[in-house]
Amino acid sequence: MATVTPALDAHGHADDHSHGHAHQQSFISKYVFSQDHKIIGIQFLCTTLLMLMVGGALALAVRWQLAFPWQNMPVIGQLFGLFQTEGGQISPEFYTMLFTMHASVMIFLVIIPILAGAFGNFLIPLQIGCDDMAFPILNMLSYWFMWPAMVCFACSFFWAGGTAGPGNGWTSYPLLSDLPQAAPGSGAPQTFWLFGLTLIGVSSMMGSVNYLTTIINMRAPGMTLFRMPLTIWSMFITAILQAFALPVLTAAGFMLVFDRLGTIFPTTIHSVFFIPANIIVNNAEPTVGGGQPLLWQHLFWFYSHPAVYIMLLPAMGMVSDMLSCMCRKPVFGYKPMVYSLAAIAGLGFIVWGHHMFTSGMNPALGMTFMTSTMMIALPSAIKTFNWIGTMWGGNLKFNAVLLNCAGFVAMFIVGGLSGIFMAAVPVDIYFHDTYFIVAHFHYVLFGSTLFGVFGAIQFWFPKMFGREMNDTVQKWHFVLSFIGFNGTFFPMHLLGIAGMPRRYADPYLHGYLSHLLDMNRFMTVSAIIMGLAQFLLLGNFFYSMFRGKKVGRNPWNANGLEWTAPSPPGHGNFDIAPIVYRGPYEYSSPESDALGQDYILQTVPHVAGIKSVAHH
Amino acid sequence: MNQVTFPTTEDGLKDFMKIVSLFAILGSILILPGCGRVPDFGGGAGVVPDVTFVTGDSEAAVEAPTETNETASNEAASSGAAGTFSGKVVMTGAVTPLPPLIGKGAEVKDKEVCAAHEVANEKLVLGPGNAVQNVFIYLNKAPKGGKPLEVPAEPFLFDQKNCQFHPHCAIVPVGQLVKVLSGDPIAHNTHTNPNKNPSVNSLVGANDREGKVSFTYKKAEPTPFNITCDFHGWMNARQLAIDHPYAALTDENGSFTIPDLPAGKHAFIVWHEGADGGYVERKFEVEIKSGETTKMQIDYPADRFKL
Amino acid sequence: MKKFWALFFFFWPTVAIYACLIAPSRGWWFPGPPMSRTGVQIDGLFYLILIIVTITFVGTQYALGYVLWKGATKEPGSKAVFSHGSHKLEIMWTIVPSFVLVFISLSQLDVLAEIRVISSFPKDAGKPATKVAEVMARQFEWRIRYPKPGTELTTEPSPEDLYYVNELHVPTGKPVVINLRTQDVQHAFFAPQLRVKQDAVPGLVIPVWFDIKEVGEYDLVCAELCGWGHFKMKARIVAQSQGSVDKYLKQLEAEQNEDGTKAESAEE
Amino acid sequence: MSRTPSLNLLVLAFLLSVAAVSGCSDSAFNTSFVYSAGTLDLMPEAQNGTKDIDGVKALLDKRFGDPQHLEAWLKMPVDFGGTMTTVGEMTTAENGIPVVKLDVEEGKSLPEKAGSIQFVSGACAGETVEISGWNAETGEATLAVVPSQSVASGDICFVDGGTVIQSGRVLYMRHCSHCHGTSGDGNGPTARYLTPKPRDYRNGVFKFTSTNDMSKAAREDVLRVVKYGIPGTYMPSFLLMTDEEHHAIVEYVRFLTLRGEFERKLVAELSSDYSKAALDSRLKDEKKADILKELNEFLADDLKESANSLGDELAEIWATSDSEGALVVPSITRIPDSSESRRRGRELYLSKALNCADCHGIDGAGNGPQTIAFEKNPTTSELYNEPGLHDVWDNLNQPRNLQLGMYRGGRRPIDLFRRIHAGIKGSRMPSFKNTPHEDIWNIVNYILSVPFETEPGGTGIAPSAAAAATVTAPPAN
Repeated sequence: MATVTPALDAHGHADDHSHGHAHQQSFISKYVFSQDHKIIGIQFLCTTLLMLMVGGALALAVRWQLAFPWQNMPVIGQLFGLFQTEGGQISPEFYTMLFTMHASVMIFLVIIPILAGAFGNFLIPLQIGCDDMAFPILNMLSYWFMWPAMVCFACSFFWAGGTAGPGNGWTSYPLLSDLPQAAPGSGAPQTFWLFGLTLIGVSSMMGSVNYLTTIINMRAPGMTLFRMPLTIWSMFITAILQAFALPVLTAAGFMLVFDRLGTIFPTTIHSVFFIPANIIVNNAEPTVGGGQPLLWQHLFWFYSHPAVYIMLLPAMGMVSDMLSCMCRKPVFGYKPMVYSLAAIAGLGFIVWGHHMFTSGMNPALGMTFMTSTMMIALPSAIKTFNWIGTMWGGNLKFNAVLLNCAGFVAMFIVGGLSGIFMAAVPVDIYFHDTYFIVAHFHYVLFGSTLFGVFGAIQFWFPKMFGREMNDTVQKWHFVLSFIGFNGTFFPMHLLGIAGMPRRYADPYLHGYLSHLLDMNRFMTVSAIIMGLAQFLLLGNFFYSMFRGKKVGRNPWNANGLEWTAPSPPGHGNFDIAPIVYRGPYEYSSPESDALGQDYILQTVPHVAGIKSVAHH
Repeated sequence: MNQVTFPTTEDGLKDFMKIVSLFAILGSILILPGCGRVPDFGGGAGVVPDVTFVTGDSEAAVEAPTETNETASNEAASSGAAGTFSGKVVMTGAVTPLPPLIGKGAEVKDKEVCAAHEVANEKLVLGPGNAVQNVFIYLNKAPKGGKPLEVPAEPFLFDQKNCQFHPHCAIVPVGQLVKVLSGDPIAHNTHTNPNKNPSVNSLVGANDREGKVSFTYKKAEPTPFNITCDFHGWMNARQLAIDHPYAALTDENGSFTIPDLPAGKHAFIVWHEGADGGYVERKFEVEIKSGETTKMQIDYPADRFKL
Repeated sequence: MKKFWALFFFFWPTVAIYACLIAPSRGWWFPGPPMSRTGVQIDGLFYLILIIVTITFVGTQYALGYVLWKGATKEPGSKAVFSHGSHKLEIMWTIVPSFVLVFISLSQLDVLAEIRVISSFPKDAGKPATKVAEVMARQFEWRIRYPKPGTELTTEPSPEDLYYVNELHVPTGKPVVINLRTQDVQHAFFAPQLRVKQDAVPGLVIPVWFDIKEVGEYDLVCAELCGWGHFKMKARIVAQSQGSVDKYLKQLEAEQNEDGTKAESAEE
Repeated sequence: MSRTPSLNLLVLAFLLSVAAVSGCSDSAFNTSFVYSAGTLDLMPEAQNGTKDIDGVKALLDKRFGDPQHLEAWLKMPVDFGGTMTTVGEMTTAENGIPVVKLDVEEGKSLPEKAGSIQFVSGACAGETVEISGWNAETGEATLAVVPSQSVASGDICFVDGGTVIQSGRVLYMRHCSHCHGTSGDGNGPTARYLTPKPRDYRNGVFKFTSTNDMSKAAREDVLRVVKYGIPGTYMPSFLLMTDEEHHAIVEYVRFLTLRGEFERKLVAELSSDYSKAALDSRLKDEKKADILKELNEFLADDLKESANSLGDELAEIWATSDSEGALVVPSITRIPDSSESRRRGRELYLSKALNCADCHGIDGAGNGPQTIAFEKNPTTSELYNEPGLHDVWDNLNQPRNLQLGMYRGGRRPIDLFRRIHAGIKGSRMPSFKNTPHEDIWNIVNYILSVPFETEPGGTGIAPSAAAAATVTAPPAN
């Protein structure tokens, strides 16, 4: 009994001796090159939040061009002093670089690292009740490998004075990305970009190996697989996805690099994996080779489609945790949630072809990919229904965490449903590479994942810093982001239906699109609102880090193991090695009633004794 | 039973964050009118420029040129006071004559024609006592009281033989017909690179003796310009188009004569293709006395010559 | 305040649906009715999916709003329902969607086959549809190559071919095939009003067929990022009667063999 | 103490929105025309002149203005838009508002609608006045306001002047400037990635013209390039613009070209004596003060005069180039395309008398001996760094590979005839105007058959179409 009291203490005061091990560490080894999963997680979090703002700025520049084509660009136009004699207008090739880098930054430097890197690192050991990751040094490296990657991206973007940079889209299809003369920035910048990509791959690969090992081997006694929080399940499955999909991308990346080096060392390295013969680009000599550009698309999407789920599953898991806590109610259908996660991951490997319906791929393949893609909507649907089921009849706490989770569900529904249009090949033939696609994946990646992340940041903030974030500001942030987001991206569906192709610097050249200018202006304004709103998050984040209200171990009165540790947990996390007696979602259960509260920590042993004590 | 307590915020924090968030909206709303006025943007494609019509020239300026010409000719008619300027150009310092461009039978393009004879390097042609041939001596502007230019009726024949232009250097009055001939059984193309006149780039057929290619210079050139044949990179010639009679080219003895100069001070340009930057002298001051011949030697320091 | 948030989640899907409802009247919808047979089919399938999706959207979004509303109106201190879920429900909402999804995907197959499978390309009066032209995409324009009138289109150029740029003339009322290829990087042949889209892949010659119902001019744009000038690839498909197409080609042939002296004599 | 971070955040948000808004202010990023390298090589005094004496820059700007305020120099052969009229008589309506009777020269007609008139000559030259009432038949314009000065009859004024050049500027900035540059210097932001480089109009040279070798480009030629693009380069086709748009762009290109060429001519007047280099060498035996005095005199009278005569010259050559006379017209119709004619064509192609193979190679692959020879820059007579032929823009400019079947100046027989007859201006391709037209036609027939030869450098007899694969599969050189 006595042993569990500190863990029970709802407004618990962090005990000093829990920090015992931390004393002899120097600042560097403690906060910079730290091997402590918590510090690494927080490092990931801060880095990715910073990158989020960078990617956002790039996005706003793109929006600017679409709303005010060929007008001088504020902020960024002035920052780089671009094209003075052109009146500071964005030049078309710079536009291609803007959207390319926006996607690259957001996908590889924000969403993937913030989920797996930040929350995966911080939560896995805490939630499965071990003192650290299986391979702390590997863990540290996985963070520090992000930096060379960022340097590479920076090089590729600022090569030749800020207006170079890969302009081939984040998918960088050959030949555009393969022949240096094919496009501005297809030279050195594209190579840098590919190296950056590879380094990111290395970083996530280190991470996923670590997560897998830790989750399999280091769970606390009693933490059976089906007692794991869904966060852990999602991280586990994500790690599997990464471990299997990444090598393909890395291989493809190197094939492309070799093709490209061919133009530099024609005699030594001269592969032509993706280069067909007799292609004349930019007045250069006709190409020699018998390569096939479609090969890249297959390899790339074999990674990048699973990658979409890498960017989504962890958010799903975390949202399940937060929802059940904020509704004071068990997750509705825990096992179906787990199975559907697994199903999504499994199917995720056999649907990549739906990115290539118009690519001239064999129609028979198209049919199979269509069916598998349709099927992947099923587990997603199940999860959605379960989330709603979780909220149903719950004792809802209307704070920003709940709102962000509800936002997540709402946006995920839209993203999921719009996906069905694209899964159907004939309809996709029309929608392929229009703004409908853009709308779809922004609803999934921003609408779902980021709103989930916004919630998660606030939810686990107390565990990270021992202080809480300001809820009012988070609500403001939520409502502004939500309105701004929908204002920006919902109209994109309509643009797509109107047939507006992606990646057009000036769609209004074309008669059938010219009337869409006003709508684009509206979207840009919404985007600016959304962008400014993010300053609230940052402000609140850093303000609360130092000035937020101090809280105890379990401010949310949640069940998970992490809440039995001090806030913030010292080196080694738990002051008593936790023993797990039940699943993480036993809110408002009879047992908890017995304790006279609506939650019961996983570590509380269900001995009859407790009940009897309660009865006296 | 202990209720779950959710965070309550200190007021200070609360209202400051409210201000900021209001600001987020305000800022973005500011941007709307700011950028709504698309046509008013500085630069960019949207601006409709305003157009003002200009005649460009003030009346005085328009008449000016004709007027001066008249005066020039009038005075020339009236004033008889004129003298002659003659002399020779000599290269001073250590001089090494240039080797021929192409030796007899050398391995060059169209050797059967171009290497049939030795092709001398005419960039520097020296006469006895290091006298320099092909030096241009001229006034850059018609002097007050000078004679008008009389344009010879017969055309100036510009020949080429054995992949070499003949003559290598020439002074061509503005308005005189230039006929390009060829004595070679192969094609040449005559490519002029003047500064003020339009450039000619025309094929000269094999053994073209009647000069199908012909042209005239409409404007005086500040300096002699280069004429090349793109088929035979080594071929080049120099010509000076000029609109007054006061110009001379040194002969094989390096000597020259410019007659009928109005009395008074004159500043001659002394120009040679080998000289660094072209000019041997930018302003060679000469005092011309009426009825006399002013003889002078112009020194051409060897170190000014650049290969 | 709780109620406000619940209403907020009722409110936004309502706005979204309203936006979609007024969209067609505002021109935020398809660029005109489908002008080809496959276009009609594609639109049909789109509306089929749209209906299913709209029902699901409304259902789920309002369900979300509803549970939030219930939570908001719950009197404070009351206990949450303790439930780990329901098997019946799980099975129900697994079976139903799977049927719907399978139905959707099956409904697509024949149209897909007709559009893409070469063996099932439509016949024109028994014979395979005529290849009217080769469309060669390049950065950043569409180069069109017609066969000399009265001859067949050869895969590789022949001396007498007729060339034009950014304007493709095709006969109406019957299926026609074009050879789609690219001179440099990947492009995509996208005719919005015809609902036709096909990538032009370097190294491949891809036949694309469509039939245009009405005489008129239809946009032709590029839908695959092909470099900085991607958006500049503005072209049009001119659908005419067979007669006027022949006339056009005759005239094009005349222009192509223009030797500069006819114009002269015409003036004199 | 809980205020300090809040203040920082406020400042941040404030700066952000201010930056955003300031980006939209009218003054930011005014577009400007750049001056040519030649101008910038002149000694500063020559560029800028003095307070009351115009330097090169002032002389240029007064006649062409800047992208926000274009000057329409009347003598330039450019259709600036609007109708030129002369004031007949000026009456005053009872309400004191003046009514101007405008006469248009014969042949021209007054526009249906009119919004404003701009006086070009007379007391209120340069003044633009709104029109409240307009009668297209009589040409009576009721002015909305009273002009500042008195309007005398005979004053020249434009009705709705400058409309064409305005829309030309707008279209140019949207479609062209990112490659060709705001000032037509072929140096826009995109240009650096392109081969061949976008045309620099300022030499007044256009390569592919229908006019004879000594003429400039006709409007028609520029129009053809805009409409059909240049195969094998990044110049795309702008076919789908309206005729008005095409016209506006062509006129604006002419405007930029004339501006550039006028600048070059001004510089040519000064460069030999007043360039920075000349100054250095002159300072050896002259005093700076004397040079400046001399310069100012030169600027004050000589250059001021020549500015006008130069303008006239320009106007004349560009106007005549646009006339029938300048057009290259074959004296005989095309020789029918026969194997005999092609064989003859190939003989001529290889003959020493015409030397085609020197550059284009014996099998037409554009790899003749000249392409590996180092050549001199004709003006500086210094060797170029890389072997091969160079154009007047000093760009490497290799002869066309005739096997590709890509004809930049157009693929019609007449186009090829003109390429040969007039040469390619600005490039090393000379004019063959003295070659008999019959021979030229034979060569044209041969060249058109090259892509379809069975084996490279063959007899030029076209095989059956099936064997024509050489178009897309030329032998890699």
